[in-house]
Amino acid sequence: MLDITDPNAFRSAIRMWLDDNCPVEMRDGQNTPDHICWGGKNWAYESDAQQIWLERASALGLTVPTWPREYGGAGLERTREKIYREELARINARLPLQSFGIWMLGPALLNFGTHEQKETYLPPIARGEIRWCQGYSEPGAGSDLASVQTKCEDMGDHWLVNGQKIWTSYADKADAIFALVRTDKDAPKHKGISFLLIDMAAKGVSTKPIRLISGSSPFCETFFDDVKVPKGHVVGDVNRGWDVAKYLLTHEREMISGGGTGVSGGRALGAVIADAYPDGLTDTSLRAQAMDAEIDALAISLTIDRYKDQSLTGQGTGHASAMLKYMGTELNKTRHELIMSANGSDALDWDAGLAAPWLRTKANSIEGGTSEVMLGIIARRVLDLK
Amino acid sequence: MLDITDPNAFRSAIRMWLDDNCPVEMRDGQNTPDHICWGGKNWAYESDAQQIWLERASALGLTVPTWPREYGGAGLERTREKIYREELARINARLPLQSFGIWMLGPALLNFGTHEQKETYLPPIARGEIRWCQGYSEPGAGSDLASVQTKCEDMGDHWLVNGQKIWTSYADKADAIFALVRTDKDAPKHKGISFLLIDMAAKGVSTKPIRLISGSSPFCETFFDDVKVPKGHVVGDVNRGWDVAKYLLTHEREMISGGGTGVSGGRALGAVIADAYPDGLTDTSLRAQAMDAEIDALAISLTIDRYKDQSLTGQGTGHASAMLKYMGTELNKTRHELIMSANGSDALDWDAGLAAPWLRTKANSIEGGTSEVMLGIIARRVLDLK
Amino acid sequence: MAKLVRTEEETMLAEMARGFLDDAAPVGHLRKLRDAGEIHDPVLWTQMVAMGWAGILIPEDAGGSDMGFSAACVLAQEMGKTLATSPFLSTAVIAATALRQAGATLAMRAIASGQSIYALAIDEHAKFAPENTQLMATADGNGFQLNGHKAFVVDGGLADRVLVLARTDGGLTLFDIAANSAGLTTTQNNMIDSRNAAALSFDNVAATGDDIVGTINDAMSVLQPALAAGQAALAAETIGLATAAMDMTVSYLKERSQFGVKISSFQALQHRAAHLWCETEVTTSAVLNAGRALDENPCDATLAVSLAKARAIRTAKLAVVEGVQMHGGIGMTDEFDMGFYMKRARVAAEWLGDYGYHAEQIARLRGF
Amino acid sequence: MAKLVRTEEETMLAEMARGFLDDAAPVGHLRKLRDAGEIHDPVLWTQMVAMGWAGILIPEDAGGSDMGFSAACVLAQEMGKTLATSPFLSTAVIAATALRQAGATLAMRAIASGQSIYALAIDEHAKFAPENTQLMATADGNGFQLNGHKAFVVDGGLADRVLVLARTDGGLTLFDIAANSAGLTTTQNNMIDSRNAAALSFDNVAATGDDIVGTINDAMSVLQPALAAGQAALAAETIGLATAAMDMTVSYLKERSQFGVKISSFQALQHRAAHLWCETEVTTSAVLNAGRALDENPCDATLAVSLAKARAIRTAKLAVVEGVQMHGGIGMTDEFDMGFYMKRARVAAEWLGDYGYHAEQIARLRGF
Repeated sequence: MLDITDPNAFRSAIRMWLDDNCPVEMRDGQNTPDHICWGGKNWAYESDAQQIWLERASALGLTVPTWPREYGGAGLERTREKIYREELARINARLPLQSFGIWMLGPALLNFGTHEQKETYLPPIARGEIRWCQGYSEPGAGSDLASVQTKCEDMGDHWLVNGQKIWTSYADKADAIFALVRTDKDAPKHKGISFLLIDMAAKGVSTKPIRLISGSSPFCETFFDDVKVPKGHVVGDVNRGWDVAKYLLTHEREMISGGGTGVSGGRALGAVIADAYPDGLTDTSLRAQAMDAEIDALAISLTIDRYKDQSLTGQGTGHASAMLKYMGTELNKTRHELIMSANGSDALDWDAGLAAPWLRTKANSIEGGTSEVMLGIIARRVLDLK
Repeated sequence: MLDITDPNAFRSAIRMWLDDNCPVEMRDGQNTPDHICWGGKNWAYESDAQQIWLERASALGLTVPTWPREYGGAGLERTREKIYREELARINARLPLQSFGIWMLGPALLNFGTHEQKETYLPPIARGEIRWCQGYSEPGAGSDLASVQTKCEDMGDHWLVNGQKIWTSYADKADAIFALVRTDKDAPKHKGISFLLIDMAAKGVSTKPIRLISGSSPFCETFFDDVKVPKGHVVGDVNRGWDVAKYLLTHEREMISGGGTGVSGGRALGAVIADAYPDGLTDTSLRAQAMDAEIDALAISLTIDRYKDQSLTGQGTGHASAMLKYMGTELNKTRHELIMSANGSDALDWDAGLAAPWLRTKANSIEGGTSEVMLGIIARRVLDLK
Repeated sequence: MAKLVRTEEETMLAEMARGFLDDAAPVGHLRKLRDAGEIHDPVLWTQMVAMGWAGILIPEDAGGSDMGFSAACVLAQEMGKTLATSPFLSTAVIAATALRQAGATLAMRAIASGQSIYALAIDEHAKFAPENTQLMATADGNGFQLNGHKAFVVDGGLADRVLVLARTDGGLTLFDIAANSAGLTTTQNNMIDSRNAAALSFDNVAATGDDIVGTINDAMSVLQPALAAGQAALAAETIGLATAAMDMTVSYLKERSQFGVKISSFQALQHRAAHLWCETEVTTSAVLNAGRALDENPCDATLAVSLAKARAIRTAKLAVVEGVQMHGGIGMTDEFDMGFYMKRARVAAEWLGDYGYHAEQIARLRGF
Repeated sequence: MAKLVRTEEETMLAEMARGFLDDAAPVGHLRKLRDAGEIHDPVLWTQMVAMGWAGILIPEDAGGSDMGFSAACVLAQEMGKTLATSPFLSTAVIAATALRQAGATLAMRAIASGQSIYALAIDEHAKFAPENTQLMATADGNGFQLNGHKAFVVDGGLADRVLVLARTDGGLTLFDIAANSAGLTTTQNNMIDSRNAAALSFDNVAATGDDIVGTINDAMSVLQPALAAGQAALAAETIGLATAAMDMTVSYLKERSQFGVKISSFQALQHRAAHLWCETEVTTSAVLNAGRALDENPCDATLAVSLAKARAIRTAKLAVVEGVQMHGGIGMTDEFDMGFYMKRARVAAEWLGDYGYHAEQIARLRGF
């Protein structure tokens, strides 16, 4: 099936394959964090169907459709990947696997890894056998990701890591972490950083969950206390880890920005309002704000489509990811403010389930590069203001 | 009457005096630029009543109620001044005289002038005999008022002035100008400026009106070409003119900021909307924006009152003028946008008289210190952010 | 009207309150209550009563200090700064004003002495809309039977007595009933701001004519000023919390370095902080004015009160949103106090009428 | 749906148009017309006709090039950038679409050949509200008598023919009448954007059944797609002017020094400029999408078209307000072009439905 190049024929083949292979229970469109299949050594499948779906998809490389087949992918170029995703959406299928390995480490390895690293790390990611987490931020660094303090000393036959990371999502559940560490403390800030792979089970690694204003969170603090790491675990050149990190930040931004449109993830604001006010929303102020937000949501969603279409036609999209990250996350905050308002005092009870997502959106414009950082990037790189 | 210190007795006396002395034609509340009595050598009175009103008020010093009596004022302290203004407002009286001399040069002279300068210049201002204009800005300087290039050379027995000013309101109608000039080109920017009084009839002074996007304007460019000025015409110390200028900027801001509240000057937005939509404004978006703006207008108006009350009780108001300038002018822009919207296509005709004021408001947040400058002042001086 | 500057008496009251609250009820106090699963600190309230706060709107002959609405707003504003949690608004402001309008001396005395804690049961749905009250008080012999439900009854879980707005034959009537009346079921809500609110269910709850506050079918003449007082005090609390959140943020900007410089040097942040300060200044005037207008005539202060409430909601929202954003990641952690401010601001935005409600009042009074 | 990227053909069309307009109709051209008291440049329009722009939405067998709505929006967007003034929207977009829906080949041929300039007479009051049309077309023998007035008829002062929306016995009917018909009085307005609009007064203006566009009492089936096309093209023109105003502003920030440094180094201005750029990017998508939706089905593109129009109004307003403010004093002078952009943006914001109108359409279609 993966060898079919004609788009229409490929679509038919995928459709048939999905018919046969995607379990009915996995066709409920549930791609929220609670229902994601993250994989990993200690993964507890939600259901047999979840396990079967992962096995069948990964057997064909369809957990990572664009990765080369030799590394566990399906080797699809963008046109056929899009068809595959459209067919998944058509039957409302869950994604068979999602992970930081797929979103971030994989792309980093594909671009910067050695052949051996790719062979070692990519297939287990594709099969959902190893769950990775990301270790960039450090306490007190904030937007200044390059201010890495975690010390990584060259001990001849191994690296010795000491330091602390913060905002490592699911560090307490991950099997391994890809982290930025400082391998040269005398070099200029951006020049002494390396991109290191560390086993979370290694001696000296510990984690502590972070409670957010929205309640418990997947975030952790992660501590490295004299952790030994094999020499070969650096991705890219030693002291050039910032290049890898920069490349990945773009990916992260694209992930976060989709939230506000009501297309990827949340429901459209219009629908939420219509539910809360079956006879029509008459409050002038709230209705006007909801209109504005709905207009923005629709237009931002079209912009995501436009950029995708531009990529497909080979046109660059400039610093589109910074723009979408900024506009998408700001909209998402507005949208949840309005959902809270629309539900009035009903929403003020934690048990109504609206407050935690509302509070959580406040982090959207901070994580993965703050709105201020995004505006700075656009000002400098798009508008050449400096 | 001016010797009565008891507030209630003073109020009765003023009320009686106004009854007897303020001509009925001057009780129409028309304090718009078209109806202001500016005074000056070439002043053409709108009516006999305008002239009589000026003469009667200035005879008692009531054109400049707080100035000392020896300089043509009425010597009222704030409490009685407020009573006088309240009584003027009660009968809807026009102000007998308004001018840059009253608003700006007078306060500057009172603070920085010599006794001789005060005696020479203040009484003619109070009587409306000399009309002054202000020469601060220069082409290309923008918010950086201290970047004064107009050259003022010490020629022993006189100053020699060469250079150009811009945004000099009514320069073509004024008898004299108070201007910032550079008397020391080698000193640091703020240290080589002097505050100079120049006769507009002097040889070498010329003006050219500026057309704005809102139409013809009172603004001019003013040119100085080898203009000779007597040595005694510097206010304050030579090279310390920036102190005078800074002091006056505060006054200017207070003048401009009142515009948006619908209290001083324009009509309240609510009244404008009610006129345009006698059956109620149902457009959700416009109505919501009008509500927001009306709320802001009322609250800013109360803030002006609060600061006045604070001054009366001797409490400082910090950098209140920067705040009111910023909030007032931004609101005024919003207010006129809404007036344009409320009147739809009717407002798009110049002859409807709405477009020129709308466009003119766009300058409010530029003149007298831009909104950005105001925010910078507040950040530094109030919040100590640097 | 009185001057829009705090009197010396008010300034002293504010300083006293600040001293007490910083010590007895800082944000950490609310955090401790929350972590302990508590919604109320009776000791704190007893201290407030002892200082005369419970009786601030009650005549001296009923045991109060009768200091007026502006003074009550001064206290509320200080309480907002530290997010002090107490039944002050429900009891000392709203209930006391309603009972005073009705001349209910005994009930007022119970408030002033700390004997009674009151809650106001008015909302029935997600939005404030007293005129849509459906809870029925059906005449039954010499008394009434109350049936229906109430939502978002602030302090409903700790009150001894409840003021209930009910529909009677010829209009709306306000009843003053015991919280433990037979047939009255109270369900605690799990509120985001860690304070107390409850849902109340009325199943044939008995009331007598003596339980009516004011006159039958004319609830609004006692309730309207009480609501106005509550709204003004809540606006004061809200501007208090907004300025405190702003102060925390401005301090943080001065402490924090990034990219090798203090983030207070970033112009974009400076301008946003300055804008926020301007907004708080303007709202402060509106709040002060609401107190003054109520002191002048509590039955004719709607414009002033709605203006204060609307501005306070908007300003506090800006303050907490900018607060979290400018703090960055740590602003999002529960360990940091900003989240408490954000949650309280959200609750205050809904209680006693949201922004849209008050904006409508203003538009109506301004003729459009 | 077709891709949200310009096709090669569209890109070429845009480049061609840009080359032509930069040369033949830069902002200075509008300024010259204004200073000369002119509202129209017949030579410019003749050139546009010669390039096939008048017939861009007209079938080939009626002399047009039939390039579709997206292509028309491409042209409008370029015209917006230089504020080119021509009857393109009224004639080549709105009238051509209405006449095409009605199969009026002769009339379309007259447009494509440049023989006819059309204006649409639809508004009667300050706001766009076709359904409230009061102008009466009373049956009179075999024909009709038109009585009433129309306001804000864009290009009404230079049009040969006018499409008039009138109320007939059973609904609304669209008439195509000569601008010089007896009883039709045209009053030029003194428009702020220096383009042409007029008030029309109808005093027993005669029309026949042949003058009806489409079917009697069913104006909307021909007019609705024509309005949608006009709204989309106007949105395109508006985003064109917004991006041009932004580009001027960004260039100015890089040129201008103050306090000894380039003002482009001020972070607060950088962030505002970046925000503006983001807004233009998002609106550009909505405009592109409106053209695509019209090409797919001009009778079912309301959501896409209103979205484009609403976003374009908001974005252009931001662009010109920020443009004047960031230019400082010189932005306020007539000598500088920014004022022309601000004025055009204001007119575009009102024509064919303002922000509130289109926002309502969207809310309705989104179910709230």
